Amino acid sequence: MTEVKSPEVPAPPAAVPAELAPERGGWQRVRPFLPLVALVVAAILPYSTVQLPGVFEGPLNSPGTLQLLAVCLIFGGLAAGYDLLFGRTGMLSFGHALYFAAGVYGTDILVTKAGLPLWQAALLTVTGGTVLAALLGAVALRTVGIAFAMVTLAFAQVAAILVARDFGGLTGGEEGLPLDVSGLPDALVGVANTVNLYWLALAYLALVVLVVHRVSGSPTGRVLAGLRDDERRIGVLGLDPYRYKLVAFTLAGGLASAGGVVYCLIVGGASPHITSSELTLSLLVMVVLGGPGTRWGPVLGGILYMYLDHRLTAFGTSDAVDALPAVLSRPLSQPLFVLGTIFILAVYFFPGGLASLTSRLTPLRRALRLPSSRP
Amino acid sequence: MLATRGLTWRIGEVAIVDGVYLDLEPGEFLGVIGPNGAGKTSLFNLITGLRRATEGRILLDGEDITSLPPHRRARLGLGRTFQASSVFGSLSVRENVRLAVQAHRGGSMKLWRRAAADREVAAAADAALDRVGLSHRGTALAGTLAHGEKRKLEIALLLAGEPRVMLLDEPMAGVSAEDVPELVTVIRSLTGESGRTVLMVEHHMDVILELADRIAVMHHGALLACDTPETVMANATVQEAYLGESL
Amino acid sequence: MLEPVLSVEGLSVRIAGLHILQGVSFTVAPTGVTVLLGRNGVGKTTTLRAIVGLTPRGGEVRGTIRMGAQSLLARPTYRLVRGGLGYVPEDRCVFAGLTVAENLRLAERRGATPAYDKVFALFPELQRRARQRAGSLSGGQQQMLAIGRVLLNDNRLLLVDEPTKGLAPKVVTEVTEVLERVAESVPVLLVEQNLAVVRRLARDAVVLAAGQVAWTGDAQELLLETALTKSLLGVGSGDSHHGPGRAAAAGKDAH
Amino acid sequence: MGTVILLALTGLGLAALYFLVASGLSLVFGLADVLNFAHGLFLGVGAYATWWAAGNLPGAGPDGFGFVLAVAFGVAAGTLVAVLVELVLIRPLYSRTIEQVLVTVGLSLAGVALLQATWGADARPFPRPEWTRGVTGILGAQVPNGGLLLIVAAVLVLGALLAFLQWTRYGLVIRAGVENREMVTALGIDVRKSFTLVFAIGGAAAALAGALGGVYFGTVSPGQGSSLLIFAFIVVVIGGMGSVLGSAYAAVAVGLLQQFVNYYGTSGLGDICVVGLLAVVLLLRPQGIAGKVATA
Amino acid sequence: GSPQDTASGGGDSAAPVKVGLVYSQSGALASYGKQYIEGFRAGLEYATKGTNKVGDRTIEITEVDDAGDPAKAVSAAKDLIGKGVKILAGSTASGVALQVAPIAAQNKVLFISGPAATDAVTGANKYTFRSGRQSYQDVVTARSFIGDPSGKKVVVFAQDGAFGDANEAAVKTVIGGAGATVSSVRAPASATEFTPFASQIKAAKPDLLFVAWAGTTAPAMWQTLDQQGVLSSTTVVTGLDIRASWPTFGAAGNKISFLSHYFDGASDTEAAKALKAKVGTVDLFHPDGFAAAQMVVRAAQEGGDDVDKMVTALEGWSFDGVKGPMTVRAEDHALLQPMYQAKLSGSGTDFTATAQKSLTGDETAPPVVAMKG
Ligand SMILES: Nc1ncnc2c1ncn2[C@@H]1O[C@H](COP(=O)(O)OP(=O)(O)OP(=O)(O)O)[C@@H](O)[C@H]1O
Ligand SMILES: Nc1ncnc2c1ncn2[C@@H]1O[C@H](COP(=O)(O)OP(=O)(O)OP(=O)(O)O)[C@@H](O)[C@H]1O
Ligand SMILES: [Mg+2]
Ligand SMILES: [Mg+2]
Repeated sequence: MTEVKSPEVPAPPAAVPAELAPERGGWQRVRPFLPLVALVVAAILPYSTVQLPGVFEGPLNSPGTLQLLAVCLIFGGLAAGYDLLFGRTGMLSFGHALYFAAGVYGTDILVTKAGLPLWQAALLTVTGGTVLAALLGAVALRTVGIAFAMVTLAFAQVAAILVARDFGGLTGGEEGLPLDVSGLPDALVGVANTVNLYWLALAYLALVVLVVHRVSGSPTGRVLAGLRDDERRIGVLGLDPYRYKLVAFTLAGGLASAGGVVYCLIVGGASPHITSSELTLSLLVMVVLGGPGTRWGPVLGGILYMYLDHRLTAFGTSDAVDALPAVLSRPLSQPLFVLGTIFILAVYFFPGGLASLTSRLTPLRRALRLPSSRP
Repeated sequence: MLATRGLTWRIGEVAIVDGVYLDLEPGEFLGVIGPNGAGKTSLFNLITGLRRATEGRILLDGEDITSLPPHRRARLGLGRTFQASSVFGSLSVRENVRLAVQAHRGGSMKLWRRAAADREVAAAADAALDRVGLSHRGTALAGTLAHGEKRKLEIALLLAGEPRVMLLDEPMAGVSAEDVPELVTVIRSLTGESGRTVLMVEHHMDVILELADRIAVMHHGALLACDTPETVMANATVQEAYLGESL
Repeated sequence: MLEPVLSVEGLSVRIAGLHILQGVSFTVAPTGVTVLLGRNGVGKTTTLRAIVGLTPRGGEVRGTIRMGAQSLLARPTYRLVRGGLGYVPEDRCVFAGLTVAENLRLAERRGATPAYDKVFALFPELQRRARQRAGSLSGGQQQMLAIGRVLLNDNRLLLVDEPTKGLAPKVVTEVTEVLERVAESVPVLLVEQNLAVVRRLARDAVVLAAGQVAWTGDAQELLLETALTKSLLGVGSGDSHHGPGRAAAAGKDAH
Repeated sequence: MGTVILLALTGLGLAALYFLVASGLSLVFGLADVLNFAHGLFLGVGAYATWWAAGNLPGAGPDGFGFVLAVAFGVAAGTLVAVLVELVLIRPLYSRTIEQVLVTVGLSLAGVALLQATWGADARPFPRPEWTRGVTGILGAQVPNGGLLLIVAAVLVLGALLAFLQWTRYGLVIRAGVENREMVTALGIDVRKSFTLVFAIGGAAAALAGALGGVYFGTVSPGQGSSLLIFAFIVVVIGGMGSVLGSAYAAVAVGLLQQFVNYYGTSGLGDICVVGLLAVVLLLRPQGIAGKVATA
Repeated sequence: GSPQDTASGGGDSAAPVKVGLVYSQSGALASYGKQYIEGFRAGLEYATKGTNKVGDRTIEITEVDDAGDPAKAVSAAKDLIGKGVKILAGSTASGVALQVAPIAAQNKVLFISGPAATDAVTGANKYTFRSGRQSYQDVVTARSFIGDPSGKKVVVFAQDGAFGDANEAAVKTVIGGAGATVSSVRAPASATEFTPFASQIKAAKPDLLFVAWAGTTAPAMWQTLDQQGVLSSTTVVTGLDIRASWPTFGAAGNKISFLSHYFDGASDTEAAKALKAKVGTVDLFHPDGFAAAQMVVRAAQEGGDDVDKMVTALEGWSFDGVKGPMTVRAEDHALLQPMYQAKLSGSGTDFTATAQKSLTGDETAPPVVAMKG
């Protein structure tokens, strides 16, 4: 190679985007409908009273379970949106939390402090978040690689500081800002209505998956995939890399802030830790955990991550753990310890993320099919 | 068609490209030769906008493109291949070419249409692959191609863009002996068919002699000579500086 | 005939599902140049990389490769190289971020005195550009650096992958002469598609086709037999593309 | 006048702390190309090991030679952990940068949680020589000795690292290795050893920073390392990846900026300025103050 | 089953009283949480005379860890409510308390906030109570350190954010209201170097310095104030944190006048004895847990399963807690309780706090706020 690869951007283990891969085989014909099936199943889930001991506290339709699922779904969507940047385009942003936080705080402040009706607040927030992404992206994208990552981080940090500063009591500083539900439609208030929040979250996830899927399968998606490999080449082919990256960045930002709106409703308020760089980092982890550049990987990664994040606290305090000798029970009762350990193990046991599991099973499948195909 | 006016690129004190004046007629085929490090690739980088000239101007159809970014120049019909193959390693060979076609057809900023659905693009891409004889590798990941195969893909990407002016940086590099004539035909047909203007760097003398209407010789960044093959080959300095005594 | 310096037996390489080499066997004589021929994608590079133990991750290598008594397989590359196996890769792989001087310095070894004078005698350009970043060297200059780097130490066997690729005819001649001089002291296994260079250097030839050895024997013979070369390499040694004289540079160029 | 001097010197003290944290990070980040989020963990290990040694290690103690011994122990522990991490976790993942990020993130989470599980969430008083609590009068400014200690340490570390990069070939080997590991081995160099070494040094630097940080804060708590990390990252990036000297400049800039803005401006403005500085530097000079241009 | 239906609290008299405790078992505030739960258990035993029953109904406690994260706390709260829990308590962190309170109101369950000190919990809504003290009560106690505030110069040194704002505001009304001139020096909570702020404070030459600082950087802060001679130049008042933090004050410890929510030996009530008997050394947040348990038992006794009855039962209720006589103020559910002035003495790792003066609940009563929800 005559040109030095810019050493910085850790381009994700790039798979051919599923959408761009050549289609063949009967299986492929069923495939497009599977997401629909999944969606329907998820949608009617709240009507079942199945108990999954150990997996969920209560039956599937209990508010606690639905609440947990709703949060997981949101983060599934967020991860998928973030993957549009990272997995599909190879842009490593450390500031994605900003746009999510913008969504959460935007809604919260507009509803609680400005007393706007929800739909207006939501509309304003998403537009605002998207515009913000467009503006900051326009600046940050003048750099590439780690520099880009750090500039985005810088922007997010400023936001975090401002939130913590609690200017004019707008954000409630480190105590956060509970959402004033008096103005909200009743269907979204109260434990009994948790299911509606769940459906909302599901809708959000579906939306994000659809958008990401369509976009990465679109001509633009093709360009983004190209950008991930060789930006210079894209330029010489007559396309403006900057423009496409900005589109991806803005789109991802918009999706994130939309997620923020829903999250704000689900949690019923905003708290500053969602502005932290850790959140972006965990998005990154979700994507890698699931498999960058794949359709379902990031979604699964996000859901799994959040599920663990919430459930491990329960696990830590469970009797099973307490029964163990102190050497084990002490660390195990630290949720973060377990979570961290899981990441590490995941890297070695599913390189390429959850999504790669299927592909790593194919040899097996083929092996099973072979005898039948040979008369 | 394409012209450079005292094109110069300095790094510090050294002039890598040194006051180059070129004039290409439409449909002309200009071969560029010169010792390693003469500045041929650098010249290409200047013309295609990957590097900014420190002095001089570049004219395309008489209009000044010196300060345009690469993609704007490409839109004006300027296409190139790279000396170091740079293809989209994580995309299939076919996707590589489709991307190029699509870039050329314009309107790539479609977020909702299915790219795969565009039959025209697909067809054009396959045609381009056929011409360089890579159809059989269509589904392979470009990153895993052997060196020679990558060279062919490079050319396919160029074809897909249907440029009016083509800059080829050592297209024959590493292409195995038997495929050379085939590629030569491809390149010739390119120019023949629609009067495309070509600028080709090649150390592969007989290919140059076969294709070029005129030959430009670069040395230490400057234009040593620019004339018909016969005269250039006869030129003593060229003999001495470039060809050396043969094996 | 003398004990071969390198012997490859039943070498088989799979990468990403592709069965690239399917039982390749040949030997390299202890003196002179043995040339490895074949068209794009047959696996010349793959063979060399298998010998120095640089098969990409996920690739599996079978068979035996021995240098004198010791088996090379399953020994880390850096040991093989320290053991006197010099490798000049196809794409040069100079360290673009480092200066020319730094690139050379990397090749220095404890205990051995690097033969800078020799290298700079061969490639004065390198001395002149010592402080330039290798990434900004022209294609040809990089090739010189890649060869020079290996010549700093003395080796028991050199593996050279398409060294004249991308070189101006004049430089091709120079490099060829360099290799010729080197070959006087060290045996060389050379991958080369420029038949003029082959004619000038090679004593033995190994021709790969379809993942297997299609022909081995005396290189000069091979080149004389137009029919043979045509069937094996798809070109007549005498035809315009590879005829002697000015067209010497034909074909094989750069990156 | 007194104030300015005071602010300047304490600012330098802060800068020294940042540099100590950043130096190891910068080395690992710039040379081994590993975004090491576990660096905070190395810090924590160093700090806790020192704290533990001062209490329990025979011969070690809160002051005098005992303290030196304690710190030495802490540094040793940090180094050991770093080496283990590199051998066991990172080594299989070179050229898979993004998985490395995942692993180091996992490490930082798990490691900090482990510290907390072992020694509790509360800050522990850190054993340190009496004199580090005192102040020295310089031109009418009461400069805390702790800060001065940091400055001295930082200068020494800087010198040591520069010497390492200058006089040994390792810097070179690793820079080349990041570009193309295969070729380095093809030149007969065992590149893996060099990477381990870099991690060892990074870990040592981090551990030292952890110990001295403990002296500076007067306490040690599980999260301490991670909380310093973000500024360290900023410093590394402003300075230019892998350029230790650059990190030094950047640290000084950041430290002083923060200190003076915090005094003359409103609170919180200091941090914003630093972050602003980061953005500006990167936009004007993406490779950082002392970084090299990435592409030809 | 329909997605809307949630389990209903067993109406019959023998069914257990379900109580959900959502507090920090892990995370930064884990040790606060630990004290809280110990206190709660002791309190429960004390209030039920060891039977752990009200009437013939056993009190069934479910503990959930919120790791200090409001999102987790909210999930937990919803889960518990879904399972028919009518009484929630806990919330170690202010952020958590503020987000759980509305949930309680929306679903008409009783919520008794724990150590969370934010004033905003007081008067949050009809269903929300508190079992601990609030920032304002700290400040009122602080005031008692300067006899007559009028004409005095007071500086507040607080970290950015809601906690700091609350304290600054409180000082302005309490001490400023009484004629002192109050100015403030604020610093980011993340600050690691405090010299600039110390210099600013010193420049202000206050008669009283009120410091509201929480977090791991506190020791560095105190050391700097000490080194820059602030501590010796004026009366410095701050809240006394948990025992574990005492040694971190180092030399500074002896130069500071502490206002204290509670420390071992601050009071000598029956409850205190009972608590001490259970947990050995009593610490800052044991009383909060203890009081919470007392309030839970009271609510269950008087209210049965009717939350509104519980609320009326608690409003205006006075009882003898660990700290002494406490009163749940009817108007805004503030918990009026004694506060203390303390001194730290000792060195190295063993410090002891001694009470200088204790103020009654009425002396430290915060102003009544209007009930928001
Ligand atoms: N970024 C750069 N910095 C410094 N020198 C450079 C840079 N880019 C190119 N050069 C120098 O400019 C000269 C011309 O380089 P160029 O690649 O154009 O040569 P070339 O004519 O293409 O040679 P070849 O036929 O070997 O590819 C070389 O000496 C090279 O070292
Ligand atoms: N990493 C890889 N993954 C998959 N296939 C590979 C990989 N590397 C090489 N191949 C395939 O192996 C075959 C042989 O490659 P190799 O580079 O050895 O050919 P070659 O003889 O050196 O060709 P050339 O003359 O162009 O250098 C090619 O078809 C190539 O596509
Ligand atoms: Mg060139
Ligand atoms: Mg090859």
